[in-house]
Amino acid sequence: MQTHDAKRVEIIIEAPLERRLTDALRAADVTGYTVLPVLGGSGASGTWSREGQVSRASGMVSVVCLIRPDRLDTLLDAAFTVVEKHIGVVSICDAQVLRAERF
Amino acid sequence: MQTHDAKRVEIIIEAPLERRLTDALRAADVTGYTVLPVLGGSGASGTWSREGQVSRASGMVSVVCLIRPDRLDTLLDAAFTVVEKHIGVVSICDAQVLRAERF
Amino acid sequence: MQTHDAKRVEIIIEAPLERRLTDALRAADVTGYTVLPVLGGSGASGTWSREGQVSRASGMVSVVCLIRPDRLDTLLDAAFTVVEKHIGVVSICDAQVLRAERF
Amino acid sequence: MNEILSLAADNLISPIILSFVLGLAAAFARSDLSVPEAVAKGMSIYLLFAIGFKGGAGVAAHGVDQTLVLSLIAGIILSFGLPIIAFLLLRVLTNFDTINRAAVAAHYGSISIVTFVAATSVLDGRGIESEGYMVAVAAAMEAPAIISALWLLSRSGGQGQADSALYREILTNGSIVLLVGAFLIGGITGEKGLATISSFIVAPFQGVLCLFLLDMGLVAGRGLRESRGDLGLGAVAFGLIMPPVGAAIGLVFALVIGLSAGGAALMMVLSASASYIAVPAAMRVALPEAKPSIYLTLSLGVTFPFNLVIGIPIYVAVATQIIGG
Amino acid sequence: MNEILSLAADNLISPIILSFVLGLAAAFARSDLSVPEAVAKGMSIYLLFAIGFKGGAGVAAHGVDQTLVLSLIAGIILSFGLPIIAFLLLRVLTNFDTINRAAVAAHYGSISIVTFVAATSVLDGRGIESEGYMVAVAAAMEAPAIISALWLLSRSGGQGQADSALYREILTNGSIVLLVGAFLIGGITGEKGLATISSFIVAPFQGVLCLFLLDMGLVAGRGLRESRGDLGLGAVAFGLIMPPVGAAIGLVFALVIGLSAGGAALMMVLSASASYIAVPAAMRVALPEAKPSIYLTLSLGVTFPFNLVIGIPIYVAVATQIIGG
Amino acid sequence: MNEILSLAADNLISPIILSFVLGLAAAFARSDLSVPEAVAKGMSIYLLFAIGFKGGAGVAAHGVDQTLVLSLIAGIILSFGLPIIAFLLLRVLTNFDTINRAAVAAHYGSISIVTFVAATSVLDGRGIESEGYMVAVAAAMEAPAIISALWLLSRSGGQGQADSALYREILTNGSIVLLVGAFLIGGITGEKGLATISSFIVAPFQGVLCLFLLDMGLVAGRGLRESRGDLGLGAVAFGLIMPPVGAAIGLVFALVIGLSAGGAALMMVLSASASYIAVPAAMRVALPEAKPSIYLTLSLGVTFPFNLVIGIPIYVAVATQIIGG
Ligand SMILES: Nc1ncnc2c1ncn2[C@@H]1O[C@H](COP(=O)(O)O)[C@@H](O)[C@H]1O
Ligand SMILES: Nc1ncnc2c1ncn2[C@@H]1O[C@H](COP(=O)(O)O)[C@@H](O)[C@H]1O
Ligand SMILES: Nc1ncnc2c1ncn2[C@@H]1O[C@H](COP(=O)(O)O)[C@@H](O)[C@H]1O
Ligand code: NA
Ligand code: NA
Ligand code: NA
Repeated sequence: MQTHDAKRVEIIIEAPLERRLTDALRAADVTGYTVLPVLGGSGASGTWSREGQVSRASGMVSVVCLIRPDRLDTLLDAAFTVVEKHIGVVSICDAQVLRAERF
Repeated sequence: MQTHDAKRVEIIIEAPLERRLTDALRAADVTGYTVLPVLGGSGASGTWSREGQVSRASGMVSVVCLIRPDRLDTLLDAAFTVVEKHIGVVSICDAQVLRAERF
Repeated sequence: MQTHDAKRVEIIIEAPLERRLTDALRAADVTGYTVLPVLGGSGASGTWSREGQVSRASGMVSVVCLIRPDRLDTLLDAAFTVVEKHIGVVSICDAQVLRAERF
Repeated sequence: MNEILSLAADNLISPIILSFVLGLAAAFARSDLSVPEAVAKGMSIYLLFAIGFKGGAGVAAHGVDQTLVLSLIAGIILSFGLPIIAFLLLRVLTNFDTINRAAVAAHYGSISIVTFVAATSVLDGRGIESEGYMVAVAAAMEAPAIISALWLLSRSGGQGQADSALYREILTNGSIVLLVGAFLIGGITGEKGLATISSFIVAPFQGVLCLFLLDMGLVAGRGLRESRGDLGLGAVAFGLIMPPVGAAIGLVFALVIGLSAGGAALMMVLSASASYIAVPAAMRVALPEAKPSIYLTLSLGVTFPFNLVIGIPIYVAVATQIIGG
Repeated sequence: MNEILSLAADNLISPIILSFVLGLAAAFARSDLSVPEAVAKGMSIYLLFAIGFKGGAGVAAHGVDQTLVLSLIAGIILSFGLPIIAFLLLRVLTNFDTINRAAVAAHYGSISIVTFVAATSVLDGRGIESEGYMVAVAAAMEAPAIISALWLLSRSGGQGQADSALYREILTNGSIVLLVGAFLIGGITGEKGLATISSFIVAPFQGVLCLFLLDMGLVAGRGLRESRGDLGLGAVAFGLIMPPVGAAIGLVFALVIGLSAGGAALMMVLSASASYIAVPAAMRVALPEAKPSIYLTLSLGVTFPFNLVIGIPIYVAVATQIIGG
Repeated sequence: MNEILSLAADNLISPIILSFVLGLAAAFARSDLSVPEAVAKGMSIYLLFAIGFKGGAGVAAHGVDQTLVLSLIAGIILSFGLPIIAFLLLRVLTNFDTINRAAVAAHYGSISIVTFVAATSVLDGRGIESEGYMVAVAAAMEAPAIISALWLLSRSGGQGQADSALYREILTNGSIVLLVGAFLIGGITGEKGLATISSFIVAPFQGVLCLFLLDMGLVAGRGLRESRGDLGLGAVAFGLIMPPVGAAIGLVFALVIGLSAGGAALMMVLSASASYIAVPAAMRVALPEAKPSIYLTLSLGVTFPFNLVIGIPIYVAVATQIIGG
């Protein structure tokens, strides 16, 4: 089956910043992304869990973005403005996608 | 530690189609997959969120499938029959797995 | 934008083992990881779903870990002690990360 | 007329309507207020179980007569027939292609159970009795409209993705199964069963309905905000005209069958309301090219609020005026 | 006998049982009806809190006597002892290997709190009083069976993965902590505390139990469908024989201790029921090679329905017949 | 004094407090007991809706007077002013940098709605009336403290990330919108509206509060365990001293305005309590460098339990003593 090169970017970011991140992505014309829930995690600032939480304050979401390789830097620049000052983990994998016309 | 080549396929598909996708996978003898929830997203057809929704209509799930490289095309063919006419994003990454006998 | 080599490890493991896995990771000095919920799946031991479940017994979680390539084996060894005897799928992808100082 | 207006005003300032308005307002103000998906589903399970059970217990108390069978048949005919009217009306009022017209038509032939629930609570508030089996009629009206709409599409040369798996899914749809199941349980255990659990399914019912409508307001408001532009004036007009048209046809059936004033009002409500749970999911499978921003917004953003705020009091007033309450 | 049958029939057409049957039926019909995980957990928290609190308030009202201590000891002995009987019975009836036999045995020595809750609601319905501290006995019976089963396995040359972390987890298991904690709160705040929150934990209790059993029917039905073939006739026979055997032994203990008829019925129910929350999770850690499709299906798919529908009315009838209610 | 102690003891053995203690204990024992996030959010929606609605219905029943406006103004002044005191106190008691001091100060100027809810339930239990519009004051006090704290920081040469989007988010925050919305609905529909849904929002209220506090105990306990070491003795002292200081200032305002004893007690509670929902989320955006392990632990782990167990009965006692109940 015919596939096309793409990049898979995964941004794990604090939930209160989600809207800022997606606004920044859209402002950079990155309109395709998917948001996944996160249950908990651990990092330099300790361990956390969403269980029983009412506030969004202590929690993260994972934003997954498939994008054409030549658009990657635009995406990273946009994401970086939000992630820079905040807690967030950005990773990029090489990927292949079906139906490149969608990206 | 000894690892083995594999492909990691991620299919983000509309929730009402989930059963059709997994049925198609199993029909193609792809019996190993994991389904992750999705909170929301954005694409050509706009932005959506699962919050407060009762119907499965507007929502997606992410189906992750680790598979031997030589079985990839079988998987993609099976997935494509379902994804073709519907909204869905299919991406493939090169991966390594422990315990290849499981795949 | 400047990126750095890393490995993205994804461990899908039975929920009752989650604490054992993260304890093992921390014992191996792997303090950065994120836990994602899983809705259901299929494998050699059949199909399952979290819907309506009260017990954690039949359910899995996905632990995602970004790590420096040279630390990968430490992580895999730690994870393997837990995964070995139990149901669990471990996959590794090559990745790039922003802000390497965080890893 | 005057009386209708005063009833409408009365209806307007009930906690139920105002909760919906609060949800709408919060969504328009871009508040992050939201009800978790699991809680929304939990409330809908509660409402379906409660309304089904009470309907069944009502039948157990008053006995079954032939009107039940006639009402079920009427419901099925309406669900098959209303999409045809909707389909034609959409051709007149909008420039949607046949696929989108078929999708919308399926929604309006089917029913909205929350609109039904809100109507029963208005009837309760006015002390108007209704036939308990109307919940069974509601269940019977969920699915036929989908078949009807797909047939309309194929007649116009279009083609859906419907297969036997889809029909199976529609008929074993969770909300139908729960509604019918609870109706049967209520019918079997009767008044005695109702007494055991009435402090769960009767007493807090109105309050849960408030929170559920708050959530529906949030979802409807967000949908309206998102899909701004996808609906023209013609489409909005359809969303406001189709309910009274459906209600009028429902009333005729109710009169022919000989339903009570309450039952007739509910038959009108069922005919006037548009699905927003079962049919949208079926449409994603059967007509993936149809736009949710059209059918969902019309059903949830235009017709639902219209029925809730203006429609229901009118239907109740008309039914009681004609049949006598 | 006749009376027992009529009680069983009575039991059968209660909203609680029928809700469970509805769930089963929906699962078999492959309906997509489902209760969100969070809602199911929320309901189980509610039920544990309510039953624990009411038990504690009951003790506060009637005072503590030495029977409490004796009952706790009896419960612990039963939980240690019943797995031995189950282990032997499984060798006779099935060809499971020792690991699966040990895993199943652990489930049957432990208890199912929903079965207990359903039994208290049957007692309530018949106006039969029972000792409030039976919920403490229930809590005490959750864990010992696991130790016992692992010991049986090691005696047979097998080896589990149990470590001190596991024992810690079992003892601080959420359901035990909540049950015991609510029991203590009920005991400390007494009738006055109960009065403050009785419209939350008493009035809607039966209704919540209905929805919870609907969910359990769905889960049990899906499990039965999935694991078709993993259970032979012998295993099913075990799932039906072990409960009355356990109940009979529980009855003997109850008579020796001198429990009331209601208390004896509950002791029988605890002995007859099999865990499906705490023990399965412990088994995934301790005996990963044991098959959930065996132990979960037996516990939730065979024994639970048996106790719910047939077992409980029989145990209650026998206890009242022998002790006098 | 004696009376205060006996009231405190009374307060201590209420199901509400003990549920919180149970949650704390379970967390310290590392139990896996947990309330799903969706259920916790669902309960908080219920509590906000109920308390807002009842407040509004209370205003509808007793009418509006100028004290409402004065109380709102007082609340806003307090919310602006208390962070200044907190900021200074923190400089004396701790060695936190200005960013963390500003973040903590924002929390203490704002309010904790659950502390408020717990206080109203104590007042209810003692039959002490209070002004219904105090819930509006609570809403008014949520946000100003954030502005005040950011101003304090900028005066000390620091710099937050606050922008207009943040202020918009704070003002349209879900809990403020729901509280104010429900207050308005209660005010519009009045006693009649309350009657329709009182078996939902009044009867089970205390029970839901118990389970919610159980959850808060779990979250607070886990937070305390995680952040051991981040709080020094000085910080803990701040968490215990700031509430009575705030309460005293709140009392002065209440006396000047002429609130009833119940209203004064609530004003004290609002001033004494510290936010743990809205402000922490705002701080993640505005002051990402501030440590949640400091501000959340202080607010939820130190001040909340203090107010719940010791503070509220004292504030109520003092208010009734001075104003006369
Ligand atoms: N190396 C990592 N891999 C995956 N997730 C991480 C990693 N480091 C941090 N995270 C996530 O980011 C959150 C905040 O990280 P930190 O700021 O380091 O405490 C953690 O709780 C994790 O959810
Ligand atoms: N490039 C992308 N990367 C990640 N997810 C995407 C992408 N494009 C679409 N999606 C997901 O697929 C859904 C439907 O996409 P669309 O059909 O383009 O509206 C979106 O709401 C996203 O959840
Ligand atoms: N090849 C695979 N790809 C993704 N997930 C898998 C795969 N195999 C197994 N899993 C997950 O691991 C669980 C247990 O697998 P198994 O032990 O093979 O039944 C499954 O239910 C899936 O959630
Ligand atoms: Na209709
Ligand atoms: Na047992
Ligand atoms: Na305050």
